[in-house]
Amino acid sequence: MVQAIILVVAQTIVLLAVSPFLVGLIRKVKARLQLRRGASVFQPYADLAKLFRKQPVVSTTTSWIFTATPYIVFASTLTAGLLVPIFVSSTPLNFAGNIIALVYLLALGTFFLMLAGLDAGSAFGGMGSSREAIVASLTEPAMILSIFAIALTKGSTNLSTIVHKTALLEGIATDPSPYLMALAALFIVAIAETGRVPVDNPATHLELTMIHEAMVLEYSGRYLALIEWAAGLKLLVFLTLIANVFAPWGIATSLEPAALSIGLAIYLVKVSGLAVLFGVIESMFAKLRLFRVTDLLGVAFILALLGLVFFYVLRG
Amino acid sequence: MSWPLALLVAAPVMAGLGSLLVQQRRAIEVLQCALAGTLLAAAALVAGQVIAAGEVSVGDFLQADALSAWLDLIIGFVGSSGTFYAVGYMGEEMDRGHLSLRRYSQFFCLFDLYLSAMLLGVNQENIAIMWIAIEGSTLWAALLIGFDRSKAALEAGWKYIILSAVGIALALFGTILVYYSSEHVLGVSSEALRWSRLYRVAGELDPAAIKVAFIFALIGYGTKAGVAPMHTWLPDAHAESPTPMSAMLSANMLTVAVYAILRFKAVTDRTVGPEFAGKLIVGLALLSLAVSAIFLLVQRDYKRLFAYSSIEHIGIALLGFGVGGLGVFGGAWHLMNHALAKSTAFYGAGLVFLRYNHKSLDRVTGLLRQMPVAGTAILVAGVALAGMPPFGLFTSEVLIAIGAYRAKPEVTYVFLALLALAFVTLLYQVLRMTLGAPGEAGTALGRQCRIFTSAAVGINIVALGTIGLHVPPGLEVLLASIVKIFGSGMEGPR
Amino acid sequence: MPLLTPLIGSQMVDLGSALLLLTCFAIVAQRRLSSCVDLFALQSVFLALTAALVAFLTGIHHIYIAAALTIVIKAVVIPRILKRVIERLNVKRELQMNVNVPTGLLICGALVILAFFITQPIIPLGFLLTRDSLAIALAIILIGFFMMIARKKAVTQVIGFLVMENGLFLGATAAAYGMPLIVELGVFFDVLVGVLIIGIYSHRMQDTFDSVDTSKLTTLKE
Amino acid sequence: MTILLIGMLAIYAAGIVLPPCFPGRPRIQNMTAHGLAAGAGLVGIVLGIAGLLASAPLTLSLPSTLPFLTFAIRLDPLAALFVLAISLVGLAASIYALGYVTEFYGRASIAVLGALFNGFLLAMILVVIADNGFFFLIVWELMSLLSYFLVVTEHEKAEVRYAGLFYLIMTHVGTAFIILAFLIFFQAGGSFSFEAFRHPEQPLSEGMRTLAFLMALIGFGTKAGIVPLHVWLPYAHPAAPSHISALMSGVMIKTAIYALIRVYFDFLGGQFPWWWGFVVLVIGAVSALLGVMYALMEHDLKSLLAYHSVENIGIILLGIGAGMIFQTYGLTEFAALGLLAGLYHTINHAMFKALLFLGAGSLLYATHTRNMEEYGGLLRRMPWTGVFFLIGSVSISALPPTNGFVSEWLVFQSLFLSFHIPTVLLKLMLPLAAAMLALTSVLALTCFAKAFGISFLALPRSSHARQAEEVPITMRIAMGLLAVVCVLLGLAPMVVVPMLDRVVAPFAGMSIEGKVLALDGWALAPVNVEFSSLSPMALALLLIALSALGLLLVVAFGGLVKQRYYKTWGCGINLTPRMEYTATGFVQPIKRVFSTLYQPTVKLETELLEESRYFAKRRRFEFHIEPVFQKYLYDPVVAFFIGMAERLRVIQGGSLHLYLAYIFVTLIVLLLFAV
Repeated sequence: MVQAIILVVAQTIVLLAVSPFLVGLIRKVKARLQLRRGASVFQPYADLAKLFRKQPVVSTTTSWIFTATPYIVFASTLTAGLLVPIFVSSTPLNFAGNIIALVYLLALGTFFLMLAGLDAGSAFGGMGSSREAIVASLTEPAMILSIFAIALTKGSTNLSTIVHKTALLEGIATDPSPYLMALAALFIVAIAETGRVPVDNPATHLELTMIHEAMVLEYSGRYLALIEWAAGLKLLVFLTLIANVFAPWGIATSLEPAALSIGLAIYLVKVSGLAVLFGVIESMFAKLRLFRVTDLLGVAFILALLGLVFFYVLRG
Repeated sequence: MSWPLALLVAAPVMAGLGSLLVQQRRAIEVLQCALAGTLLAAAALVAGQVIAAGEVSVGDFLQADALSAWLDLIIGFVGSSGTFYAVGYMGEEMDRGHLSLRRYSQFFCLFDLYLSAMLLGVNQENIAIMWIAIEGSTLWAALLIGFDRSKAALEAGWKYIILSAVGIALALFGTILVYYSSEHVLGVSSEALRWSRLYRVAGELDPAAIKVAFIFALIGYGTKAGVAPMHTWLPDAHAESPTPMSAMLSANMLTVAVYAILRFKAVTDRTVGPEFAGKLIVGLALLSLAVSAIFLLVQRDYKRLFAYSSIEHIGIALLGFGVGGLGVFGGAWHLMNHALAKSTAFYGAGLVFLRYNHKSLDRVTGLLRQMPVAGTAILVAGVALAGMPPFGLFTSEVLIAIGAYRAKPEVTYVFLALLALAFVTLLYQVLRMTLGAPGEAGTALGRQCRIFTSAAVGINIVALGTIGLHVPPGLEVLLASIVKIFGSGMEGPR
Repeated sequence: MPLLTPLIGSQMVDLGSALLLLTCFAIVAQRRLSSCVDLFALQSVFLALTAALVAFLTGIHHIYIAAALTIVIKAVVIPRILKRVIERLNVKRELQMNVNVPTGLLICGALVILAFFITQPIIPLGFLLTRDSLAIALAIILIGFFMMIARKKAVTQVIGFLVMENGLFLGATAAAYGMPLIVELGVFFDVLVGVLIIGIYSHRMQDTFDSVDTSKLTTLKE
Repeated sequence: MTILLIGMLAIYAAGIVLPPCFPGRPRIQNMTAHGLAAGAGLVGIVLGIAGLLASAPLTLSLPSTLPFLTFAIRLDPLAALFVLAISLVGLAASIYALGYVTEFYGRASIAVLGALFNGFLLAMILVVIADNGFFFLIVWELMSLLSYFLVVTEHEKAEVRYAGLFYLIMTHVGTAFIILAFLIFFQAGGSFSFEAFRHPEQPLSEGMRTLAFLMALIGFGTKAGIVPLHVWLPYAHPAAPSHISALMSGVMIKTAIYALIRVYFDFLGGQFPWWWGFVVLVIGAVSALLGVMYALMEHDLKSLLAYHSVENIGIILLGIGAGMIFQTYGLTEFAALGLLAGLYHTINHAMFKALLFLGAGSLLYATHTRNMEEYGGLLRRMPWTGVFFLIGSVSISALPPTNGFVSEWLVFQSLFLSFHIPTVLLKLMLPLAAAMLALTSVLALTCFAKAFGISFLALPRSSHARQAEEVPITMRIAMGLLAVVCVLLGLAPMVVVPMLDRVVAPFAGMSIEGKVLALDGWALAPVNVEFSSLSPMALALLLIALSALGLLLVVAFGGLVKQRYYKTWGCGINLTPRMEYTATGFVQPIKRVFSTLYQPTVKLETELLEESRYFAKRRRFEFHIEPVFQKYLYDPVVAFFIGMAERLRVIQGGSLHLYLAYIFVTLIVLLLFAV
């Protein structure tokens, strides 16, 4: 019991600590690829600290939803994060919810962000919310299917179980094709959900292009801080998902200190690697028009479906 | 010797001639109200006696078995409420100066004679005298339909008299044929025309003759019952005759014609088996349903609307009798409920007509707000006629569906489909009339008219509601013995 | 009576019935209203004679009464009424019909055959004496019915109806040896009242439409 | 228990009879009618729970004088569950009505309204406890009729009359199919008692069973509002007074679900060919998706909710359909799970849909309009209603840890178990259904982000909204009650699941309570902990704790700096409601993406200034979406019948000779061919 609590706290701390770093890392990579030196990878920490100290300005038109949202988003994203095994394969919160719960927890955050976007009453917020809506609604089916494709191979929808089994089997159990399909799908989903190029651009503030940024346009001070942090967390959650579900090697399957430390180290390497990959992709592609995004997500859906088909066809 | 039976048949005659003689409004009103009471009481008593004794008679002249008693109840009840209504309605016409005292008393004379003719017809064992009585009712009806001397009324009356005269003539030939084939068995005497005798010896009658006889009877009385394709006079007559008469036409006369058909069917079934008559009746019944459903859809006149609904319901009842077995129960039950509901509907329609002085369906809306009594009458009757619980027509229709399903499932499919169509078309119009905001103002009704008509409507609705979901104990016995008359239905092994 | 054996008797009844049928055809062919009425009267006379003959042969006496009534009502009273109506309406002849005369006659022929065909299985049942008259009665009924469809004037329709009635009566007396008296009387009464009512109606129609061409009565329809 | 039952029925009956006894005293009529209804509701709740816990079903029977009709009542767990749901919603609706009905004083007869209200509730209760086919048909039709009259309470409005008529016609046609289905059972059983339906004398042939299945599906599907038989629903539910809409959407359409389960799992004994379940599954998926799609395009709040009823019925059918498929392949425990999931969602939907309709009613009460574009900023003016509506929205959007999420999660699980099925087609179809369900639920989320956001947030968009005030206490109590129930249903599966298990067990032939609940009830783990698990309570606690953590971080890193209030930046102009995003604008992207379904027609009229063609004086924009089903499915049928009737008018041509000819020809034909 005590052990479980310790693990949970540790996982919380890791998530909170690592997420800004990844944001910084991606920015750095992009800067480099654009031949700029760019800010330090630890800049996001400074930003957060600053934002927490700044005086927040709240629109007079808003209701309590506006001020409550940051906390809800923060909490829901973090909860989602706690359901994913990061450096220990068997998370104590395994029982609290499976991967569907994770998806819907993220949806909870999205829902309140949309409300907040509408609450300020400016056109930008509404625009952001409505765009977020279409993106979310197209990602979700693809996500469910891809997850299911993976769940099948392990006969479980509990992340921890999946990861644990995969890790113990030292590699991919069955033939790789369903996995690859699902991986590709989940990758696209991750890009969309975390609001990255080519779907969304976290760096822009042009009303023509922005989605996530438009929703949170009215936020400032500590509220913005919480939301930024939540965004970082969401990114981390998805990277972790990809890393640990598809390549859980090195994750601690037991609770020896050695295993734990190794697991943590390898985990950091893995997510950093993925972050770099994200950065590269962001620099390679141009942002798509909103109504082209649908095609991309359609591809994701088809991939996930193919993964499923392959699984059954190959298994017979 | 049963006094109530004699009274039942004689009272209308006396009242009618009385009102022709006294020529004085108050007196006529009193007379008619007395008549209404008498009819109700007498019918009830007759029914009671029949329930107790199974069969009652007045010497050689009047006999009543369960089926007759059933008809007595229907005619007696609706007749009495109709008399109330007529007092109110014709009184209003008179107050408005559309009617001289002479014609007023003439109307009631004819009205009562018409009632007694029907009552004579249904309490008669001798099928030839039954024919005479029904022919008599036809003739009185002809005069009543043309009573208001407008062109339309004349036309309707003319069509009615010609068509039903022809029909009734064919029925007579049917009767003659029965006699022709029965006199070998029963001898050349009026015994050979007694229904109960025929029923007993039906087995020995000549099938071929009986078949032809039944066809003639079916078409002949079917014409009077408004069975398609012989129904064509019905909408005109119902629409153009004075409303109290319209109510009596569809509540009583059609029922009596059905009764006549049933008498023949009972004998035919025993002679040639139920399939023969059953098939014919079911076919015509379904045709009637189809025709009525279609014409309900394109109605522009609210009295014609209810007229077509009568065709529909007569069809339903006949279907029940045609399939036999449980259908017979349903059919009889349907006839009674329909009589109540349809007369209620016409009472309402009459009030509307008195107020607006036109029959155009499109111009009538918001009755519930403007004329609560008429609105309620039409709404309740409409819902009942559409076949919705808690009214008996729903239960009877379900029972008939059951009977039909046992006999021939495919009949049930057609039946339910047509029912649904008729439901839609009727309720569409009825709801349009009753709901919504009132249209034109019209002329308000006099106090006396309101009292009498409301009384009539009230009686009917109460009755309709009380017998909706359960058969009163006594009637149960009647229904049971009616079902026994027809033996097993089409589905039953013989 | 020796010279009137049942065989001859039945021959004679058949003859009477045949005459009735003949008059039917005559009426169908006839355009002049007044002569239609006359022919009807004639038919009624034949009918009465046939009935009387049957009564005589079978010794059922109340048929005499029926025969007498026929003479009185159908051969005298009703033709009178009709004549008066015709004079009052001053329509002498009927020019256009729904079915022209030759076709009409052909159809009537067909109807006669039909009648025989239908009554075929029933006839053996009948009394030796009056067998075939049932078929003829049916034929007359159908022809009368057909007349009501074919003719347009109210009067001719009435005549058609009366022809039907004659057919019925023939059926009742000749074929079935007469209905019980009470029935006969009732039937007669009804026929009389019916004709009276029809007469009333045609009067009123004359007043309101100043014509009795019933094909004009088409205002009541869907 | 018998006492409870009789008592409840008696109180409802009193509620029908008493109100008209106080003519001209609307307040007293209101009190008596809805007070009694509330009392009966309370009794009903107790009865329902008792019925669920009872060891043997409670049966009562009253003979009738009509053949085959007995007023038989049977309260088995399935019936008890629905009695419970109906009574709960009924209680809330009655309390709500106490306040809401004051709107109608003088406009409609409160006595009639109240009597009908009680009658409607009574009819629904009887529908679910009836134990005789004939009796069932009677109360079923009564339920339709009474609800019709409630729908047309405001019958001065043409659209209300249209809605009512449409509803009445559809439901009656549905009843015709139900009658046919029952006749099939009757033919085999020789009696209308459900017992005979269950164990017929001679077993039904395969063809007959299939026929019964289809008839029941069409007949009850019409009432439930499955696509494409749903068209009446978005008209009728909004037209009714809101507490009635709550009853109709919340529980009336559920009686159809009850009947479907009764017929399929009880009468047909849960023996199906695989394609039955497949059909139900597909219908469910399509209904769910199309329902929410059309809901998105609605800006009349109540129509929007009505379309969501279609969606949720779809979700319920997904669960049941999955259950049927598993049943076919003898995977009993999964079958039980699917059924349980469906029932769980049925109950949840009853609660939150009723809550939402009551909320919509409060908005209507406060603003006198149903058009969302005229709301806005109401959360500040109507805080309570706002909170309750938010809870409803979160539940219907299936967001954790609410009840909507729990049941939808269970449906997902039962769909995911498809890999146990032998046939590949179904293996693939069920996950696809799951994907459609995912799409559905996220669209629902969007829809309620719109509904809540546009209605309650930002600036008031009209004078109506500006003058809005919080609704009376009774209405708030009612909504609060349902909101609490929603939360509890979500957090306490350990209470709900065993009850549902008692309902399902008889049909599945096994109890799966132990298989669904884990960690002594604190978590759901359908079929085994390995496969999947969910603990709403844990999630709830986590969410709270971590929000607290967020606050803690805030304090830790910056201290609670005092926040400044300032008006929203409107690009340099003062912000006006006209600048806000409209509901129409909000869903525009979705409309565009799915334009193939909506086939939107956009009309833009621009009136330019005389001086220059670059400045518009006035712009008028309107867009409509194609009501596909009505246009291509229903209108043609109506047109056909009317056209046919018009053409057949000649039959009644008015010519006497023609009429005579009819009789003549009939005579000849019959003589020639019938003899």
